[in-house]
Amino acid sequence: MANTKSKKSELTKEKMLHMHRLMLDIRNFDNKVNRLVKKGKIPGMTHFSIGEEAANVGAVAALKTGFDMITSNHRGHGQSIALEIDLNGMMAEIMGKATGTCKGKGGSMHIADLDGGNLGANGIVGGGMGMAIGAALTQQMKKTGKIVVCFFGDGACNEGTFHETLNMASIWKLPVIFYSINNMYGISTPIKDVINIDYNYQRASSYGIPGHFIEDGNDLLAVYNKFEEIVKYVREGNGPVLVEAITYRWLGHSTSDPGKYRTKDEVDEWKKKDPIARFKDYLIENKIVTAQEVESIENASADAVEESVKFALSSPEPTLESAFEDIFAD
Amino acid sequence: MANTKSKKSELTKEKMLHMHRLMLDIRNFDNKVNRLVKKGKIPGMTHFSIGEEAANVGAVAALKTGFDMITSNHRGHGQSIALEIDLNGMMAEIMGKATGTCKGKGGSMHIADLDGGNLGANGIVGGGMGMAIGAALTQQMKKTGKIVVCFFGDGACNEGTFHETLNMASIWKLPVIFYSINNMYGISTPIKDVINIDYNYQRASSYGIPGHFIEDGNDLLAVYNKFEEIVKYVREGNGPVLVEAITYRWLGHSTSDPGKYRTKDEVDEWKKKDPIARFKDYLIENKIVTAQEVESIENASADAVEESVKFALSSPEPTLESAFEDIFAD
Amino acid sequence: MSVRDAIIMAMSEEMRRDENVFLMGEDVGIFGGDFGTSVGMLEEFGKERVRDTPISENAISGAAIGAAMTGMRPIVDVTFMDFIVYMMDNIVNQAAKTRYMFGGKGQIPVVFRAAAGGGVGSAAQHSQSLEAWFTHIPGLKVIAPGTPADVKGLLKAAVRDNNPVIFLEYKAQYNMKGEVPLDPEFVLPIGKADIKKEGKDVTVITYGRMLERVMQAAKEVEEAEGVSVEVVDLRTLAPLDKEAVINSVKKTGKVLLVNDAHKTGGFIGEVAAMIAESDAFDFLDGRILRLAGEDVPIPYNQTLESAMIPSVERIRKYILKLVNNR
Amino acid sequence: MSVRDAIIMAMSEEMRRDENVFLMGEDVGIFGGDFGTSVGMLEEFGKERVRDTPISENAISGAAIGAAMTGMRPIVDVTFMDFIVYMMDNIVNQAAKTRYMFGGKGQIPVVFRAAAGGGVGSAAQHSQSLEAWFTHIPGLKVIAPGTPADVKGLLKAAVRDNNPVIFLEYKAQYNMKGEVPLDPEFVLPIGKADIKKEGKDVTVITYGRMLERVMQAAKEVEEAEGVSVEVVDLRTLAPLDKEAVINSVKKTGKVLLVNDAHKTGGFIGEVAAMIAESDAFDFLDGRILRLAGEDVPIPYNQTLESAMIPSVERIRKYILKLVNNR
Ligand SMILES: Cc1ncc(C[n+]2csc(CCOP(=O)(O)OP(=O)(O)O)c2C)c(N)n1
Ligand SMILES: Cc1ncc(C[n+]2csc(CCOP(=O)(O)OP(=O)(O)O)c2C)c(N)n1
Ligand SMILES: [Mg+2]
Ligand SMILES: [Mg+2]
Repeated sequence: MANTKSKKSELTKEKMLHMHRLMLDIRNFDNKVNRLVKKGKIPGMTHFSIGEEAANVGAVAALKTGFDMITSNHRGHGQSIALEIDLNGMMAEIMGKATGTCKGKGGSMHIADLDGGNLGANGIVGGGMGMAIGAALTQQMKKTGKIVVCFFGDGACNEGTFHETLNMASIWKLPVIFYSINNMYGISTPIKDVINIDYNYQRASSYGIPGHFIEDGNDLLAVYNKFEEIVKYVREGNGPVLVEAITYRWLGHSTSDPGKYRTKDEVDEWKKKDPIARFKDYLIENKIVTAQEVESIENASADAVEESVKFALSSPEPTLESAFEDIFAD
Repeated sequence: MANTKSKKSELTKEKMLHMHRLMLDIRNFDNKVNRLVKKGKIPGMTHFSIGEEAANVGAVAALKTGFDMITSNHRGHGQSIALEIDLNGMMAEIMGKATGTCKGKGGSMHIADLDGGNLGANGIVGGGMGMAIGAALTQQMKKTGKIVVCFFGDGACNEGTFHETLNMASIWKLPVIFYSINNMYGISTPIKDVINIDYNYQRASSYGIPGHFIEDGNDLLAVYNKFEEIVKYVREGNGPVLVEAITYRWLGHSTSDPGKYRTKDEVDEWKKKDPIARFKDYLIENKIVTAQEVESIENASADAVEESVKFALSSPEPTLESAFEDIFAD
Repeated sequence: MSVRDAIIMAMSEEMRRDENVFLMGEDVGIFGGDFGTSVGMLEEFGKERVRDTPISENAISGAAIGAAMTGMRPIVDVTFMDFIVYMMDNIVNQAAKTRYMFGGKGQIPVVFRAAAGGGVGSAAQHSQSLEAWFTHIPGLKVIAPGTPADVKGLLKAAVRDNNPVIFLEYKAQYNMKGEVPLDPEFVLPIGKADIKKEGKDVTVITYGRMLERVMQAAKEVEEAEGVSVEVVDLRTLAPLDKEAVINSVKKTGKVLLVNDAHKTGGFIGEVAAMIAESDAFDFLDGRILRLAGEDVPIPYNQTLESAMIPSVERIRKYILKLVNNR
Repeated sequence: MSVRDAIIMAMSEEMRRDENVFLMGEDVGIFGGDFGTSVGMLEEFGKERVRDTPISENAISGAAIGAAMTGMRPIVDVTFMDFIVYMMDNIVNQAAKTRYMFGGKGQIPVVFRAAAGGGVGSAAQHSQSLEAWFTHIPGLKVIAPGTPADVKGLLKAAVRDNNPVIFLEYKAQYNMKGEVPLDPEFVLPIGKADIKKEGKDVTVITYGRMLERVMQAAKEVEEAEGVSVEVVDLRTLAPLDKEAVINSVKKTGKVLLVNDAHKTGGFIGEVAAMIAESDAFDFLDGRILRLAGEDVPIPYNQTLESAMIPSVERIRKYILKLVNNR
């Protein structure tokens, strides 16, 4: 049972395989990083996207890659990879190497890919929301036709910046999609304990904008289809939208999280809703691809991640002088 | 025509006369301050409550004076007077005298009356909202039975603190009434240009709390009756409420305001809805009081304000040393 | 020309020159800015480029930064500097650090124009000079000019700079008058102090609002007591023109620093410390004196308020104290 | 006992002593705090007094202040000090100024516990030491202890103080161990520096995270080179114990100041300026040296990160530089 409620997709086989590959990349990449953290090869705080692959890939896949833009947050691996960042550079960055996306100065929480349209992960909850509306303002003023997707969590919806930026985007009709990935917790805090409504997407009404709900954010095509519709609406100049997708993070909040705030049962229940396994089943059951084809991209993905680790491990450390560079633009 | 839609009030005559007196005090006090500003006797920025008397007095009158609490904002004269602050001290404060409510150190934007339950005006838009929920938290933790009314403007509803404090108050069921006095402008900016919904009270839905609307905030009894109902609800432990009343400020935003953003016609139209004249008519037409009785409190009010000016003018300036005092509590 | 008009001229010239430059903030449009610093600009540039905002300082600063990252060059009217409290994440955690965190990618050309200081009877929440918060943060430039010409030349430089700039204006000095070059290419260098007056007996280092008083005091002690005062106007606080400071101190051996911000933790403390650790120390012939705003919230009463900020008279006294070795 | 346990002990003791004291912040409850500084407290004190909040720093700080004004004594776990950007209005414009603006009425007994500094590989937005922002604001007390015992004694003092206190903890030092008095009445005075080591050749002034390294460096130069170092641990930055600083400088004539915050505008600059304008100046026999965090956003790479903060080795070098008059 493919366990997806989505209507049969009109997507090309290539696109679907590509999306599957990106989900695999996220999964493989983060599993790898997690192992490297445990081995002490990676410092600092790393937040994983495992379990949330469909919510990320489905959204980004509805954009014009390399044209539209996103802002990301602390849990940004999934978004970066969905936007097809160079995995070698990203892995090297997380290992703090000179060849990293940010020359080893940013790390997991600051992965950016300005050329690819990713205006950056962010260590501050809500920190990317202002940037997102500003980037959207530029597109509007310059009439580029580009749109911006602003990624954030469920917990971030209680930051004041959520309120201010949604309102400003609304009154200015900015081409921005506010996208809350609801994994049900902000660190240890259940979202239901910190809002007094069912879902944050309902707050769209405070700003006179549409609020959309993706009940099953682990259903890749459900996410994709909803985003396709929203992207069209926003690109046509109708102003911003707030959308929320339900999903779950399989791992702890960050690298060290005893996880006392949720039960093993709950986690296991969600693992059964694995977005990747489900999409694989869908592809095969609907005879869109063969098991061999899937297997081959599974291998390719695993290899690419292995490759990125090799690249990162063999990359040089940044020089001491480099710490003093890149503060100011000329 | 008394031009009030309110049901005939069950208030005592004394209470009604008292409310009328407080509205007169606000009017007289601010008119006086305005004249003193023009004469150069008062520095700084002063924000007037003229035109908004009913919206202030009607709300405060539903509280237990000297028991419940309020937080106020830059346009706080009306609230302070409604809470029966000592007019002499307030006038002296605005003139910067040693005998002022704040020893001349706070001025118009920082009038406070802690004993009277006024936790203070505030120079920062939204600045009092955090304090309001904190004060309410104390009442809840200490089970005092007191409630807090948090006053702010229409423009303040776009500050992030609005969002954060309403949400926190809601999830904690704090005994606080968020009260937006909508005079249709934030300085020069029409509220309709900076929100994309009709009214801010509608935002209550984002926090799962009741939103109330007082369409005619110049109708004293309408304000009072609505507040009576809300105060009861909040005092019973049902959590916070957001309420909005429509009114209008007759004068400029602050002491120097060329007023280019609104027409004379608009201002004149609103002056016809004078809350004081209307309540006076109501009192007399319904034979609650005689014209003489009203006249006598009119005189008393004018006298009290005159008296406050005399008091203030004859009060000493604060000493230089006093500037260095009162920073820290022991 | 007044400081106010110099600001309007600087912004207008830059907006004519570069279509990416625009102004945003509360009441910058028909109201012409809380301090009248955009009067007439709505008429020339329209609502898109003279952009009124909601009362949402966080969103204002965030939108400005995002627009700057993607090709625009916004100028933000913060109005009272005290309200910058609501912009701290965007300025400090985002704008100042983004380029560095991204390994040198991206740039954020944005100017935050903030009206600092007291002197208008607006009490503690409307009178702060908070430049020291920003000089402490790598990645920000901080400018605090003290004459109408410097305001024009440096505001234009700020707009043309590719980095986030905190630009201090002084609400007490919007009406201050002075000569202002009309040349639209009159741009002053960021990071260069200006010796506003040469002298040989004593160095007074200052910036922003206090420059006017320092100049007056310098003139007075020179005329009355024959003391030759060198006035170093820092103009740019970050980056700081250390060389100009050190050279002047070496020359006179006596130094007084003046700012209107609270003394403790104020920016002149940093300059004093910089001198005390530099080779200029060896040339010092007396303590490094500071004269600054008192360490109290600004009181409302205007007599008290004035007394909290260095006056011409006190500056004069301190200069003489220095010259007479206390 | 570790710093972490000292914090838990201090808070728990105060909460047992006074029912008005409570703890609030993100994930202070079942999670036990981002840095484990409230582990076990939910179990003892319950949800009301170990109060998890939404991710709403503005509301958290505002609620704390309002509760403090009306009779409670909240402790706020800010977690990473960098997030204090969202609390600036409540701390600076409200808590610090309210009593003054109200002419001496009301008081705001609230403690903001903020985890400062780098050292854990969390990059530029999670590594700042921002104490200088707060020492600049009259009305705030700022405390930055460097040993487990001082953490306990001063945190208890902060809770008992009737004013807003910014209390710095160092994320790199939560596991640092030391003796801690178990007496629940062990409370240290706010505003008193502590001479952590007497010496006669040179004074090193520091606080917070750097104390440990300064002590180590002092020990090393003493053993290896026979230099007698006096270590002045400020502990409280505001109010500053000027007397202790000045006396030590007078005694040794040589002074080095060390902090981990960015050098430009860092708090030791203020202390340097204070010395340079005091009568201790006349006792100085050499420049006032500063050693501080570099003026760059903290990089992620841990080798670079470490290099941005004064090391024992560099402190040692600076001490020797002073002793040998460079
Ligand atoms: C302003 C700010 N406050 C707090 C934090 C600490 N923090 C990091 S992630 C996080 C939880 C965020 O929850 P959510 O938005 O739901 O995202 P998720 O981690 O669940 O993906 C918190 C509180 C932060 N980084 N920034
Ligand atoms: C944080 C902050 N931003 C801006 C201001 C400047 N300001 C003072 S009053 C005001 C308008 C407030 O509008 P509203 O809330 O509707 O209150 P009203 O003045 O209309 O009563 C503004 C923008 C301020 N004092 N504080
Ligand atoms: Mg979450
Ligand atoms: Mg209004």
